[in-house]
Amino acid sequence: MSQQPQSLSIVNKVDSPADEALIAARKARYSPGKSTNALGRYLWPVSALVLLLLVNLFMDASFFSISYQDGRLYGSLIDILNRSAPVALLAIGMSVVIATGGIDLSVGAVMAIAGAVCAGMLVGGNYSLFTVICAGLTVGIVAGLVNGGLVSFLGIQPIVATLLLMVAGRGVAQLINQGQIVTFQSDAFAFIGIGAFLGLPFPVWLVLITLLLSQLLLRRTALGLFIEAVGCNASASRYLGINDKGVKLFVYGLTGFCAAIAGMIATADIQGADGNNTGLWLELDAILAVVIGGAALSGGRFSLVLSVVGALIIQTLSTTIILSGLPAKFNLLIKASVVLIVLLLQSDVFRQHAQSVLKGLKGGKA
Amino acid sequence: TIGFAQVGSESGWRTSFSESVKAEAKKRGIDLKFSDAQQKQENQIKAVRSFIAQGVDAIIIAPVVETGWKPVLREAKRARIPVVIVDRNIQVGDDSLFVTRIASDFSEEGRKAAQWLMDTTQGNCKIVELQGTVGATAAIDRAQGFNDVIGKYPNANIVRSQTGEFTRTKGKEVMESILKAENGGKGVCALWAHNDEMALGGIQAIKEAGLKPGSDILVVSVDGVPDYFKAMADGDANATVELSPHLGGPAFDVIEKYLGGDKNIPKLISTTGDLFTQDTAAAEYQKRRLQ
Amino acid sequence: MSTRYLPLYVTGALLSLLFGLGAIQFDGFGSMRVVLNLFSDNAFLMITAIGMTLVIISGGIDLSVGSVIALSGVLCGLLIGEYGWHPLAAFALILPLATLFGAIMGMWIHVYKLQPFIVTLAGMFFARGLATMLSEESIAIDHPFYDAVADFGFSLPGNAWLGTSTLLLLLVLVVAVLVMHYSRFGAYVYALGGNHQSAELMGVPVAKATIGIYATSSFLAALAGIVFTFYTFSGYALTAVGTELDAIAAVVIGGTLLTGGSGFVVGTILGVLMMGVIQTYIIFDGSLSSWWTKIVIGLLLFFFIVLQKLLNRGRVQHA
Amino acid sequence: MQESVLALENISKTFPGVKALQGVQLTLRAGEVHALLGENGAGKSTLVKVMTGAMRKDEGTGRMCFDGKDRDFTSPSEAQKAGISTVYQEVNLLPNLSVAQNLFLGHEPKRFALIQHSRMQQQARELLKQFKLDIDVTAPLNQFSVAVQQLIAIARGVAMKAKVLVLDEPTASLDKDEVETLFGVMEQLKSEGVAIVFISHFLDQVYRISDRITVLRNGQFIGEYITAELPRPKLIEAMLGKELQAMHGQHQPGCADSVDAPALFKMDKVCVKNSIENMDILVPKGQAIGMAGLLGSGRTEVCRAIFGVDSVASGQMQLADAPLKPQSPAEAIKAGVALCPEDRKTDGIIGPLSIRENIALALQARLGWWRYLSKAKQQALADKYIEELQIATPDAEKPIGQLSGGNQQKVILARWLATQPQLLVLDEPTRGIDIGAHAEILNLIKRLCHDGMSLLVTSSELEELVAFANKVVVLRDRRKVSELSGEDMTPQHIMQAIAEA
Ligand SMILES: Nc1ncnc2c1ncn2[C@@H]1O[C@H](COP(=O)(O)OP(=O)(O)OP(=O)(O)O)[C@@H](O)[C@H]1O
Ligand SMILES: Nc1ncnc2c1ncn2[C@@H]1O[C@H](COP(=O)(O)OP(=O)(O)OP(=O)(O)O)[C@@H](O)[C@H]1O
Ligand SMILES: [Mg+2]
Ligand SMILES: [Mg+2]
Repeated sequence: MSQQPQSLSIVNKVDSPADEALIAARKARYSPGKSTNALGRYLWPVSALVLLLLVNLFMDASFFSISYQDGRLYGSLIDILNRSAPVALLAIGMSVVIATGGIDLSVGAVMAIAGAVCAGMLVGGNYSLFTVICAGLTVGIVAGLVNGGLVSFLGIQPIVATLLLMVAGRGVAQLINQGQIVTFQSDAFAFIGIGAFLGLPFPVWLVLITLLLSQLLLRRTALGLFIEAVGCNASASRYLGINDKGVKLFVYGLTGFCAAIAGMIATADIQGADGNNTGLWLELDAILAVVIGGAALSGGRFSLVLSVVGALIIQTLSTTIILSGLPAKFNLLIKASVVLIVLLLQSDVFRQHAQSVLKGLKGGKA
Repeated sequence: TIGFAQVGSESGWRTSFSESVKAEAKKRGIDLKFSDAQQKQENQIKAVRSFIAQGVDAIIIAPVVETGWKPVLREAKRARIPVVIVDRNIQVGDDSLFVTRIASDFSEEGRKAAQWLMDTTQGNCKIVELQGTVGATAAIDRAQGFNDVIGKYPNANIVRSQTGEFTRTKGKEVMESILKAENGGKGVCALWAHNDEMALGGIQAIKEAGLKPGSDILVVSVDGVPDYFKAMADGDANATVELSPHLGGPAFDVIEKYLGGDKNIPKLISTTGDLFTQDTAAAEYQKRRLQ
Repeated sequence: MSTRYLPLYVTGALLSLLFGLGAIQFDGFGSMRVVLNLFSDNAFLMITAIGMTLVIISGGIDLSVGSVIALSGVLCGLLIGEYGWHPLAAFALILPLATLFGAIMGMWIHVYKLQPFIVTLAGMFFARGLATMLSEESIAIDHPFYDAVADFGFSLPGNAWLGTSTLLLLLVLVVAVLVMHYSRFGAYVYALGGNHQSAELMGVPVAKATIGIYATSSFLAALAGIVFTFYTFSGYALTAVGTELDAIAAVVIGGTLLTGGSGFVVGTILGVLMMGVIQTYIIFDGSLSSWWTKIVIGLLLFFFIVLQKLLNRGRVQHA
Repeated sequence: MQESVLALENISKTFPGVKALQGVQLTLRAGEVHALLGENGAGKSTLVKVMTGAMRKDEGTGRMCFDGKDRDFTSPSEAQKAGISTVYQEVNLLPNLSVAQNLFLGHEPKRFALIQHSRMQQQARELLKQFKLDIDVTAPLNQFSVAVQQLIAIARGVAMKAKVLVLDEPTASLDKDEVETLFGVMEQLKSEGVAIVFISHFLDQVYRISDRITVLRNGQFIGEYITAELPRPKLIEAMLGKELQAMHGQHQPGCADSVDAPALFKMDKVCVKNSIENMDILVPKGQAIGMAGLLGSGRTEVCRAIFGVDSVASGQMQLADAPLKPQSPAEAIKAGVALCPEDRKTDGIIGPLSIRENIALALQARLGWWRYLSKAKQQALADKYIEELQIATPDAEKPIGQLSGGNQQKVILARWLATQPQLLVLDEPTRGIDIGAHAEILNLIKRLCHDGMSLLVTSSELEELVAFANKVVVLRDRRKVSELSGEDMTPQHIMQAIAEA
């Protein structure tokens, strides 16, 4: 451990040589920088993703090949990016909600509502694309704020508050189009789901833009810090003067917004709004993505990027299962195993166990 | 008063079915108690038991699954309430538990679809299959019927099969991956989907992969929803086995007859629909859109 | 002291209110039969939810219960329906297996410090996956024992029937109340939910307790699966999809805090009844379309949860 | 020499970035009170946790011998079963359970395998009588103040009838009377042959009760001494590694004691529902006012009312000539009030966040979410206070939850200093702070006064209050009973005012 003279000189109470020795002894006990492990947080989720991709490469040699056709990139990797877009968007919103110690089960239903509203407007009348998109986003934000209001002002537990909208929301989505799957013809709107820009599918751009903007909004202002503070200790945050209710309202609003974008992608993708099935069970995938990204459901630290990595892992897994050609009835078993492996990789205790077992094996051989 | 225990509203077809039953009841002046089970059998059984407690005159069940009806049907019988099963089949040892079944035969649908495909391709076909929800009777039996037929043609086989969960979104997503895995779809001769919704999703995926659905890859499925007729009219799809959602009329007929004292009713009224192809699609689409 | 039970009284009162409303509005609603139907129709859910209450009070969650119900049903179907085992022999195999399954989840949660939500989510995928792998099709169970069980029970006035599942449920309930309030294990469950770290420092055997809690939950879920086979005489891999959410909702409506540490098993029963009455109410009405059904369920739940909140405001609050 | 019940040898414990313990030893003999002393962060609590199985020592180091056998506990429950009962630093009880349940968790009285609640409550009442606590044992624990909880935790430790009782800073939030009661109980146990480990930063208490002292410094064993043979300056030198400039006795108020200093804050007949009544308090600009009183006398509640945590039912408050009616802490902070709360664990630290963030947060909350303090600014702020308050940590990025108790307290203090409030309310600011830092904080309070800040400070240590306060307000039963200043302001007088019926 090297001692920097500057760090000693700022200790103004140093006056005798004995004191200097004392401070040196005290410093020797600490090794700065070791206590934080930012890299470690990224290491395991990312390696899990890489591992999964390699498995695919093993199964199909052309897996990584990307070609350029009719103005867009084409290949399995691009597909994974494209297909993971809705879950990634949901995961972005979900990670902030989870950071406050909450959870949002209604995102799938909000997707359906936003999709139904957009589709209904596209079929029903002459609205400009801009109006349609704004309406979709507004509906999502309003739904999110309703959740947020129930959680922060009425003090209803998040899982129940959002469960209400999860149940009722699908009803609303179906009500909008009287239970029918409405199909619309609008190339402009369809572009959201199937268009391409600079070679990449448009949904991928939407994820990137949302990620970038939320990252700016949360990390270039104090919002991110406030969210983490509220999630770690709501009572202490109140004593700090943080408006915890406002923070909660905001995170649910943001989640609603993200869910609305995801809903529009899903709707544009099939050029139809299916109130019952759009985003069905995606809330679980989104939560899974956030947790695979290493976040604690009890609230606290969050990382949007890691949540998106989590979404990519989930999608890669689905693609892998399809590519593997195994019968569909094995899907869930494979999913369960992979989730467990990813989780174990993240557990310090497990890694220690594994290490000592490995050591034992080596020792045994030697 | 008649109680109607419906499965849910998971697809456009199901919604048309519910609406048609309601419309029919209104026309006949029947007081219909409608219950939506949200795809859960336990909810459906609860609904039936509530109908019994309420003392309705008859009960119509569109079962979620084939098994599991014995106890509740016995309860209905004890309460002397006639039960008519519609849409799907049920398995109970004792025929006397219900008045009749007005059911379509899923494996027959699969057979019809397969037969059409084999006739069209002279039995030379690499097929990809979009299955329904894993474990659903419709999925299992349609696959069964289909496979029975193509088993007779040595040059026809299913090269990939994955579940699209009966939805358009999943259908599209899965089809995309399948096309990738099958060398961009070259060499695939047909797509066989367990329902129209998945087929419609699959059609979009085929288009986006730069192929022409309906000619590069044939598309055949089951249900006959308006959107699919449109796709057939546009040449994007080839064939579908219709599954009529208008089951309300026959069911009410039977009940009226039974309550009128006529107990001589066949135990099975089969309703398996016809196979439609592109030839009549445009006309059929017009007809259905107006309904 | 009495304020502790206020949430229970409030939920009970709201329940009676809704029931009264239904009884006034519909013929046959206010009958013993409907009341007992509520119990027998929801027996499997109540048994599951009792296990879930334990888990939630301990500060955890168990998402695997729905799948375990299905798995236990499919195993029943296979063993009894296909291989011709005697039902009791099948149960004697299934229940310990399920307990082991829960114990393993508990062990993972404790030893590897993984989050319950995610471990049990994996458990949910696993159990459902196993069930579909064993049999995609639903298997009918036809056995004299089942007929005997179905016929066993007591007839009550008003065309009501007190059957095996309700009796079993009541037994589970009594045992659960005793365990939660009069046993050391119960005290540990509350302790873990209050503050995990403190509990550990106070000498609660955390490993044993955690494993025990999840094992119990899985055991009860498997028991619920068996009760469900009595209900349908069949085993099917797709039964009870989403039941974990129903169970969680019931637990929370019954006044248990999802953050753990407080709640009552009896409250959970009231929670299930509340949801059951809402459902029955909608069925008796019978005029709602599919989508309005969902919306009205949501609205009614919302209405009662908010009322519950407001009525519970009277409790002394301490920061 | 007496037989040793518990002997620890060469114990080491390393956390990422910190060598918390390096080859420490400790020998406990039956029937003695053994004080474990050292600065904040010296490693006392860590040693206790390693000893009782709450943490594992570094692999391959040291050994522990208990009751004549080599033992290595893997969990607190194991240690408890073996006969070591521990009251950890920070109250570690269960807020959701009743007092009685907390006291007897894990060894409830049973009959026919069922817990007997009534007997348990009866026993709980008797047990608490020893500690002169007469409370409703069926009420949930979170209804009681930190001090009461602390007593309950101790009572629980005592009730286990163990061979070794470990008390980690049990007196940090207790008043003189409770401390005396506790000591009475400890003497009793001692005579029964129980070995007691006692950790405290109050040297008076150490000299009053302990037989032997083990001193740790920087995670290292410095020495074991017989209390009676170790003069106080020597002890301090052993703890700090240097002599402590005598600072007691030099009573120098931070600023002019002048009567005509303008009032900055005024509380006028303030009542809060279920709590304080008709409270009048006046804090002049640039002065420090102390608040004294017994447990539950309402000191914390006064602080909470000022800070907008509890809403004022009647009466007025004024800050700098403007009415102060905060509905939430946020509003109070905007008006220029800061409160360093009593319950550090639940209302103070944000455990998983870093020291840097914990320090910056209050200022950031005051600035609003939009005006973000850049990381560099936060860093500078944190570094400044880490150095000024001598917070023992490898760097500012360490999560505050991993600091030693005293260092956490310093961080919380730093957080509020950073907001530069007009009125700084400190509720037990020196709880768990070592003597070196204690002196620093008292000096700091004086300096803040001198710089024109006004302070309202609660403390259970009367010597400390008179050392810096311009005036001491005495509370009893949630009312103000007396105000002392100048010559009258001595610990004796304050005690009198508190006790007078
Ligand atoms: N869980 C932990 N992770 C990392 N470092 C820790 C952890 N617990 C304690 N430390 C570090 O170990 C050192 C010793 O801490 P400890 O709590 O034992 O001090 P202490 O002597 O009890 O101080 P105090 O008088 O303030 O309570 C401190 O530097 C602290 O930051
Ligand atoms: N000895 C006691 N007996 C019963 N209740 C008590 C006792 N001490 C405190 N309480 C409860 O704790 C609550 C908090 O008291 P509060 O913290 O305001 O007191 P305080 O004067 O700040 O004392 P301290 O800070 O020393 O605990 C009070 O409302 C009271 O109900
Ligand atoms: Mg300590
Ligand atoms: Mg206080």
